[in-house]
Amino acid sequence: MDTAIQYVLLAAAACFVLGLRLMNHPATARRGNLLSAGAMGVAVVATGVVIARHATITVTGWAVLFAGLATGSVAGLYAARSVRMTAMPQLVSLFNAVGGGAAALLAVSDLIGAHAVPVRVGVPASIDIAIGAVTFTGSLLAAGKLQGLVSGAPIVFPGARLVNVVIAALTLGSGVWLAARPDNTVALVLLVVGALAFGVTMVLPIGGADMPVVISLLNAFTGTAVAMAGFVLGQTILIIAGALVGASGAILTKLMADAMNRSIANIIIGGFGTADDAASAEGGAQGTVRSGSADDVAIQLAYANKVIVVPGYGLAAAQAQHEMAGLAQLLTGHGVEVTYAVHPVAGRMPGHMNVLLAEANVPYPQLIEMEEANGEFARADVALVVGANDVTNPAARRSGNPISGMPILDVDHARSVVVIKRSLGHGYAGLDNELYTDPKTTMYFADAKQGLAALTAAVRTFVG
Amino acid sequence: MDTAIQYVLLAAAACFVLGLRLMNHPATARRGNLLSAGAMGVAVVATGVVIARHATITVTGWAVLFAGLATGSVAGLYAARSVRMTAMPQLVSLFNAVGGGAAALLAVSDLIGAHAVPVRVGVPASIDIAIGAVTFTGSLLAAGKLQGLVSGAPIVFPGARLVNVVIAALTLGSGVWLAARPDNTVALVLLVVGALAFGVTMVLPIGGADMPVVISLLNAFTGTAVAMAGFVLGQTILIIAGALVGASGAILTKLMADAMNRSIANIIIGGFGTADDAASAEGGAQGTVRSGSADDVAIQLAYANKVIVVPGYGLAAAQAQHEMAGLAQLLTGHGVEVTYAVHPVAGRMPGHMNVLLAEANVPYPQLIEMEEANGEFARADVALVVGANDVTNPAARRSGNPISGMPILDVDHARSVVVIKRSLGHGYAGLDNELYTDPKTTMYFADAKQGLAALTAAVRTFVG
Amino acid sequence: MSDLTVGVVREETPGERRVALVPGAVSRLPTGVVVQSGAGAGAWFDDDAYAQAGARLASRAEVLATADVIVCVHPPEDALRAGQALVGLLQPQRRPDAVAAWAAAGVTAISLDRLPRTLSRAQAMDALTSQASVAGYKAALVAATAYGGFFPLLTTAAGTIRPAGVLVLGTGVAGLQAIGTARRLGAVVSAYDVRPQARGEVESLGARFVDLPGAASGSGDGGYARALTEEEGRAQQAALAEHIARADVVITTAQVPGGRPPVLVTEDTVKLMRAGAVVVDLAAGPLGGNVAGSVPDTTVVTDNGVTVIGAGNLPATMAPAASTAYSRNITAVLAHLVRDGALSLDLTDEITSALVVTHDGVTHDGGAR
Amino acid sequence: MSDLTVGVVREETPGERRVALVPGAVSRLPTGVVVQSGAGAGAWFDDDAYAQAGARLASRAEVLATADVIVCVHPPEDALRAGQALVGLLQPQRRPDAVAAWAAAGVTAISLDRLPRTLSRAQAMDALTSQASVAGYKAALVAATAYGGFFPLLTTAAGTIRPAGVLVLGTGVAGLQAIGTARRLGAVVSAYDVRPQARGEVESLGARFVDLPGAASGSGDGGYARALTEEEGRAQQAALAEHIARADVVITTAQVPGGRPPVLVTEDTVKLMRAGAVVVDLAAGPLGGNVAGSVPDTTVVTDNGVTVIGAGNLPATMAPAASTAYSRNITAVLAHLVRDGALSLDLTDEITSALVVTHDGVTHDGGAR
Amino acid sequence: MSLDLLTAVTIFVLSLLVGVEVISKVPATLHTPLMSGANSIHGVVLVGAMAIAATAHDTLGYVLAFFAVAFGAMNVVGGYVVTDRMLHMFRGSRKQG
Amino acid sequence: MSLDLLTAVTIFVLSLLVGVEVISKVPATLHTPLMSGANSIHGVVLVGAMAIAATAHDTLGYVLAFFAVAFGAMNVVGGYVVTDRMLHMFRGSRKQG
Ligand SMILES: NC(=O)c1ccc[n+]([C@@H]2O[C@H](COP(=O)([O-])OP(=O)(O)OC[C@H]3O[C@@H](n4cnc5c(N)ncnc54)[C@H](OP(=O)(O)O)[C@@H]3O)[C@@H](O)[C@H]2O)c1
Ligand SMILES: NC(=O)c1ccc[n+]([C@@H]2O[C@H](COP(=O)([O-])OP(=O)(O)OC[C@H]3O[C@@H](n4cnc5c(N)ncnc54)[C@H](OP(=O)(O)O)[C@@H]3O)[C@@H](O)[C@H]2O)c1
Ligand SMILES: NC(=O)c1ccc[n+]([C@@H]2O[C@H](COP(=O)([O-])OP(=O)(O)OC[C@H]3O[C@@H](n4cnc5c(N)ncnc54)[C@H](O)[C@@H]3O)[C@@H](O)[C@H]2O)c1
Ligand SMILES: NC(=O)c1ccc[n+]([C@@H]2O[C@H](COP(=O)([O-])OP(=O)(O)OC[C@H]3O[C@@H](n4cnc5c(N)ncnc54)[C@H](O)[C@@H]3O)[C@@H](O)[C@H]2O)c1
Repeated sequence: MDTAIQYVLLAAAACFVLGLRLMNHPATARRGNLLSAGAMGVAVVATGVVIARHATITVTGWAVLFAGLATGSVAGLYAARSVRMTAMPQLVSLFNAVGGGAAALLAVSDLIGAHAVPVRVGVPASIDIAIGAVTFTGSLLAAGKLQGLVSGAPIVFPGARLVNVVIAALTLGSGVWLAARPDNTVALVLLVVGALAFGVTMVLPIGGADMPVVISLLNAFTGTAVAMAGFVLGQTILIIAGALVGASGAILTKLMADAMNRSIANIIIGGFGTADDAASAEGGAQGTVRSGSADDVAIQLAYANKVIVVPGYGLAAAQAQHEMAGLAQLLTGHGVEVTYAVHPVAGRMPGHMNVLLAEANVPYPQLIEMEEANGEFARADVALVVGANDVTNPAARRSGNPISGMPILDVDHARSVVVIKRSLGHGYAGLDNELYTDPKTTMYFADAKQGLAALTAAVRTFVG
Repeated sequence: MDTAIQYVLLAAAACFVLGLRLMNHPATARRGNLLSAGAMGVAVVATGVVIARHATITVTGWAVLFAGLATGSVAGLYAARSVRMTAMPQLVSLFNAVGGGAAALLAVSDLIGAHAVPVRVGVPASIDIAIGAVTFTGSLLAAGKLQGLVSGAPIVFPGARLVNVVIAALTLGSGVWLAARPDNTVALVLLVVGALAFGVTMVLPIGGADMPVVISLLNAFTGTAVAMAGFVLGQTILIIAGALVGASGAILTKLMADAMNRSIANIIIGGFGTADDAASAEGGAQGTVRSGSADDVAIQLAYANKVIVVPGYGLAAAQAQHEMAGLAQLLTGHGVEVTYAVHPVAGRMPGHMNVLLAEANVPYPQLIEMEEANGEFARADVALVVGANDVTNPAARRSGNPISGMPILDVDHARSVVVIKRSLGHGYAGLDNELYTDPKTTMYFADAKQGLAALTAAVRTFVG
Repeated sequence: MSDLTVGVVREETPGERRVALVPGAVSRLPTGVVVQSGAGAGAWFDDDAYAQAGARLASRAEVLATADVIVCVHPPEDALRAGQALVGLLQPQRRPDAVAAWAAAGVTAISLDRLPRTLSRAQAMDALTSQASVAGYKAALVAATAYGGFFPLLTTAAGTIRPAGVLVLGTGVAGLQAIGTARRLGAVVSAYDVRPQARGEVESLGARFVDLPGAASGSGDGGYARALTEEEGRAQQAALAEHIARADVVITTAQVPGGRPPVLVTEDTVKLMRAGAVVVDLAAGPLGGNVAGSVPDTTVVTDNGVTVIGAGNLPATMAPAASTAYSRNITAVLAHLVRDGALSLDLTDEITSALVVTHDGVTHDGGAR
Repeated sequence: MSDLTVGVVREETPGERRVALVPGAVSRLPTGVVVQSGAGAGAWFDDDAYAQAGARLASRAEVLATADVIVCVHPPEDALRAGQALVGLLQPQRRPDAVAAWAAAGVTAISLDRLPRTLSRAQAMDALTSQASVAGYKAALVAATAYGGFFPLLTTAAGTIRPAGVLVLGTGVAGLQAIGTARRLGAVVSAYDVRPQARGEVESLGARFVDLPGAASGSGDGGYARALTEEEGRAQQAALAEHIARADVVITTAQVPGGRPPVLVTEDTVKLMRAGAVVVDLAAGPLGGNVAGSVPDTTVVTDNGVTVIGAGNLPATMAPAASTAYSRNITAVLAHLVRDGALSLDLTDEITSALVVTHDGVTHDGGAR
Repeated sequence: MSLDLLTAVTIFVLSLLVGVEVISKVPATLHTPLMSGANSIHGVVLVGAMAIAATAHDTLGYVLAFFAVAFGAMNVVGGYVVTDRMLHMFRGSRKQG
Repeated sequence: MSLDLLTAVTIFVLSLLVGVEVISKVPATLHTPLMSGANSIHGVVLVGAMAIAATAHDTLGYVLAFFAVAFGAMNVVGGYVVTDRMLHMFRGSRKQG
């Protein structure tokens, strides 16, 4: 029976892998998560059965167990359901914190309760406690930063670097000590305190923009801690699942950092000193600009039903008409309805966009005029603005500027707006464009030719 | 020390995984193979050390060991080095056969030498012997078919199906028997004989065109057998490496079958009865035609230095000019030199190809005339013929046919030729084209528009 | 609401086939429309079409008598009465006498060529742009038709035909349109303009911008070029010569506001050109053109076999398209000026103040240009 | 090896500006070349150019006297001497008298229009194709220039301009070239031909093929169409009418070998067309054309405002390009016929036997056509 | 539940390899959900926490066990639910490819 | 080398998972080399064969051991060498991407 349950646990572990695998693709991600959750449920029940069968558990033990389960579940459920979409990352960080905390507690409890702990358990226990505790405070702090409870700016105080080194050394030292002498309570306490402090000092100097990467890294940490807990408790499923998360989390962290053009080392080490400048690409005084990667835009396009392209002078300047037509063709081939909304004065000569799109052999029926387009934006999932600026500038609806009164393309009526241009630079009329700070808008900063090529490649990975 | 060696073996196993991973990409494949080979060397030496340390081995044992090592190595090395490129698949099959044989021998030898074998080893031993033996004869036969020693055509004799069922039942029965009674020599002999026979009857009815898939499948079989041998001998590295090959081999087999538009079940089950028709797409009387997939062609293009495109009427008929230009641009962007050789009478009106390529905005300098092109083909890695036929037909060099004396594009002077068209159908002049049976030529059967799009996507995965 | 009557007269200028208002635009006007019989004939719009669109047909005299607003391309010579308005491409700086007469007569003269063109909301009224657009397209066609070779590259059994080299000088609206059209036909196009921002616009059409190392660059007000000094002009001519000599086809469109068009192609330069080459001078007019020796509305073949086409009024040769676009501009102007069924000129408005040439006896200089 | 002398005379046919041999082709000939002074002037090739290329310049009489082979576009009226050869587009079936005269005089007459055109190796000699190619390209330009609207779609501040609808009837070499050129300019092109294989060719240029449900289909020999019966012809005309009526521009190129061109656009059909529409009839010639009422080399405007352009000899209007291609064809023919410095006519050769009209006093009918 | 170190390390290494391989080229939009999904998986620490609770026998043990179990449960339940919510937005994925 | 069944199965399953994940979208041209490479890896059976040789003590044992070792060695040596030869043709891979 026990062996059977071990096989069940093994199967659950295999399902975790499968679940993660499915989560790599948008179309199967949800199924993957459900599979993983189901496997977790099975694992918990199976463990319950084992506990019940062995019957070494006290009544208080049962009470504690169920109280803990109930408390944790309710808290988790409530938090997960009530959180706003935008606050999810910090919640994940919070869950990660408690996971790391739990992993540390396991080792602590094992060491405390142990009588003659074999030395070789000391090493994983020590690692478990160190990593778990660092993760606990680090993740809490990261969540706090994202939530705005702690300032999102990198917090650096004089001598911070020294304090950091000292705490790190302390943690390391007590960790080695504990590994050697797993029954030494002083070492244990020192390690716990040191690691908790290090979690704080590690995350404190890192800026808010880098938090997602940090959270992902801490997530990989927790995985490792859990695997170590598995060593301590001799539980295979903890080792498998922990190592799985440790490794996949590390890879994921790398991917995330790459996507943000950051290196992990830069983020962590850079944290100790320089302020971070990731946010400097963001808008000036008037509001925040959300910029996205080719992948982000590609997924929006690939899963849209209707896309309206708004070409402008930038498309011509980049001579990107063929890339544009190629992307549109790719999307059309996968059932996305793509049309081009041509503004009467887009470009620099009458009919500029027509000449351009004709060169790329865009069929005439795909071109729609301004009036018609303005009726259709409301039904569009994405308005894809490529190198256009003035012709989409809502400032035209106000008086007192060079484009006042000019009819514009109402791209802001679309469900979402993607703008491809190289910068927040001005168009012909020399005006700021408040479209770029619209919360619906994603800026994709790129030369139109290169950007569209990258986008096409990215879309292909989704629809391919 | 022994434990240390176990860790070394674990590291070797991890290197196998890494090696396979590297082998997924053309650029790193060779490194992957070397890593894997290195790990294998380490594993063998480590095992040698263990044997020497335990010192239970007899002198004869040593002699046998070294004799075996020498014989096998020399044979393997000689065969691998002397084989012609085209005969490599059958050699792989041969190596697979001996691998499967060795796995079966392990279990046999263990069972024979064993005194009180615990029953639970019986199951893996039985599986090991069954699979190993099937693989042994099956792979040998597959190699023989490919080499032409045995007819490549599906061999079916009256009552074949019945014989097969009987042998399968016999093998299965004796397998179960042996699993239950691992010390029963009769069961052992029956199983060995049955499985060897089944290997033959399984592969015999399968046609030569499907052999690569069958070999890959048998490869996965051997992996599984080796893993089972690991169970029997309690050797972790055998379990890991065997399971690794078993699973990756199965996936690979699926990929291969997909690439050939076949299903594995079809191949194996279809083998028992229907003749296979994969070869019917091949040329008529005059010679054999080699056809390739988008991936095959893409890799040639992606790793070429110089590609000359030969457009013809088919490109116009498919209106594939934009796809063509897109592919060329992609290649150019990755350092491949791409030019278009325009034959004076390609298409159906003077300047047809010019009109077409201008529409796709191919810059004039990329177009070269026939005379110039004919001087350049010798330096081209790939001549990519898209929907052209007559203008490349070497029949023009002979007299007595409608195109005799017409100057043609000497695509056959290029290092390799890829022809994209829908079939072996004729062009305007209604002639067979012997270019298609040239050993240098790969036919990529597709509508030009769809084919070029698929090719572009495929190239992108290589040059990414 | 149609207290106001808009009158359309037949254009009298020789060779002019356009009409200021096409039948399709009649219903877009919130006013009554009276059209001189036969006014649209040159552009293939017959009287029936006007009648069907809701216009009243009348004799010229009647139109001039009844209309409150006369719309035209070129201003009619006829005397107008006080309070009447005249809307068209009046070219006031070239007609000081007419302007004086309108002022004296109390006519409100509104000239579309005074529009502040860089103002985005004024673009629908921009007749200079719409007509230049037609001219540029047609210039490329005229050049291709006059040229004895192919524009595109063609590889044929009878040899490979090299593509034509087309050089466009002056890349305003007309120049850009000529570039686009010549490129469509497959020519290898290069272009030059004196305004620095022209480079990007030329390249955005896939053409090559010609660098003239020695030559001055000059932007003026309102997106226009400034007139070059004589010395600058000569340097430019010299620098252009070699490029022109290499070209198979040259299309010139350079203008400076108010002044005479700059001479870009001198007689000597024409002599350097190949026999069979074609030059189309869109600037050719009474004040001269960009090409020395070009004669308006005339094709001249030089001794060395160069065909020089003076094409100052190409929009007239595409009367239907040009008139349709022009009507749109006219209706946009009227929509801007007409409030509650009457002409109301708000002279504090940027656009209105620029457009009005004479009003209530006063002559306005319209600020710029 | 140049025992042979090739002579080039000036074309006398009115309006013909082509020349049978351009200076660039002189050096490609392995023979001596003697050129009538001024022969190339119409195509902008001056005597100097010929002289530089190695040709001898002479008077017409001298050329006719000294040359062993006379190359021409249209056959000269001059009397030729026995043993002399004449190579050109002789159109023997339209000139029975001339053929008889050549035969009587012992002249070797070689006509390029008798070439077996589906033979791939003959393509370099195919003057009909090279000249039709020029004509088709030019036809699209002529139509675009005559048409009062834009060919392409343009979205501008002064309204959106719809693209022109161009219908091409007869999609041989000229028709296909016209389709390609009109498409380049941005028109929406549809086309029709009586040969069923034309559909694929039309579609391969991105144009729409017009289906005529009622009409007969007819391929003849040698890739040509057959002449339709009178009844079939009428059915075709009727079926085409609605498509023609909808078109802004119609370009017709239909020919049947030897016969008079089929009438595709009847007078009634022209009446259905819009004012401002343009019809270009490439088949217009002495035997009539594809359009009822088209006059060769003349532009007629019908009462309902349709411009009908009879354009039977467009290659002459692109003399430089047409002559260059034609020279290539001529040199290919001579390369085929000249062996070791002498004309050697191997009448068993498929091409030679087809080309020869008269030789040694015998008249050949050339098999097909 | 005996587990010698070699075996434990073997399993650990193999699981690491699986973890490395299982993440392919993921679209950036899936980064956060995927991280969240992985986060839920290490909630398996709950299983260990339950084992601790089963062997606890003094107050300190109970307290530690309580927190460990509560933390673990929160990680598991909250993690899966929040991941599911994030993935809700991909519901629109009705494409064939 | 004691190995209880559960552990063996655990390792087996994990290795299977690794095997499944390690093959990504491979170009068809690499199918054969990859198969050949995998084929070499199961040549690790040689390690088992060596162990058999080490415990053999009678003629039958020696014969079996000899064949097992020879087969295994052939699989390993031949496999890696032939794979390397196949991959030789990708030497031209000088692209950056
Ligand atoms: N159509 C006409 O006849 C005509 C004639 C003259 C003037 N205009 C005026 O021109 C304007 C046309 O509006 P529009 O929206 O088409 O253009 P726009 O307002 O001038 O904006 C063009 C935008 O394209 C971006 N861009 C430039 N090069 C690029 C490249 N290589 N890749 C990607 N983006 C690039 C620029 O932003 P970044 O620098 O950030 O990339 C710029 O903001 C109107 O104001 C109109 O009044 C029109
Ligand atoms: N240029 C001229 O002026 C002119 C005029 C008339 C005739 N010709 C003659 O036409 C011929 C031209 O030679 P060519 O090599 O260009 O063409 P071709 O010899 O006619 O061959 C075209 C090939 O394209 C393939 N094809 C057709 N549709 C396709 C599609 N959708 N996708 C992919 N392939 C497609 C066909 O093979 P599948 O059916 O197998 O796909 C066919 O074999 C010469 O014989 C020439 O003499 C030329
Ligand atoms: N909405 C708008 O903002 C809008 C609309 C239309 C035009 N415009 C702008 O108005 C300006 C004028 O356009 P236009 O077509 O009426 O110009 P134009 O007719 O006055 O002149 C034609 C071109 O000739 C050029 N030129 C003058 N002198 C030259 C010289 N010596 N050498 C070479 N080139 C010379 C000018 O720079 C101009 O580009 C342009 O900048 C155009 O972009 C703006
Ligand atoms: N190398 C070669 O094989 C080669 C080279 C050039 C041309 N060709 C072929 O030669 C043929 C003749 O070409 P051409 O341009 O000299 O033809 P053509 O000048 O004789 O006739 C022009 C076109 O008119 C069409 N036509 C005739 N009667 C018609 C009717 N009643 N209605 C509609 N259309 C009608 C014909 O089908 C033809 O396509 C074509 O098939 C062409 O493809 C072959």
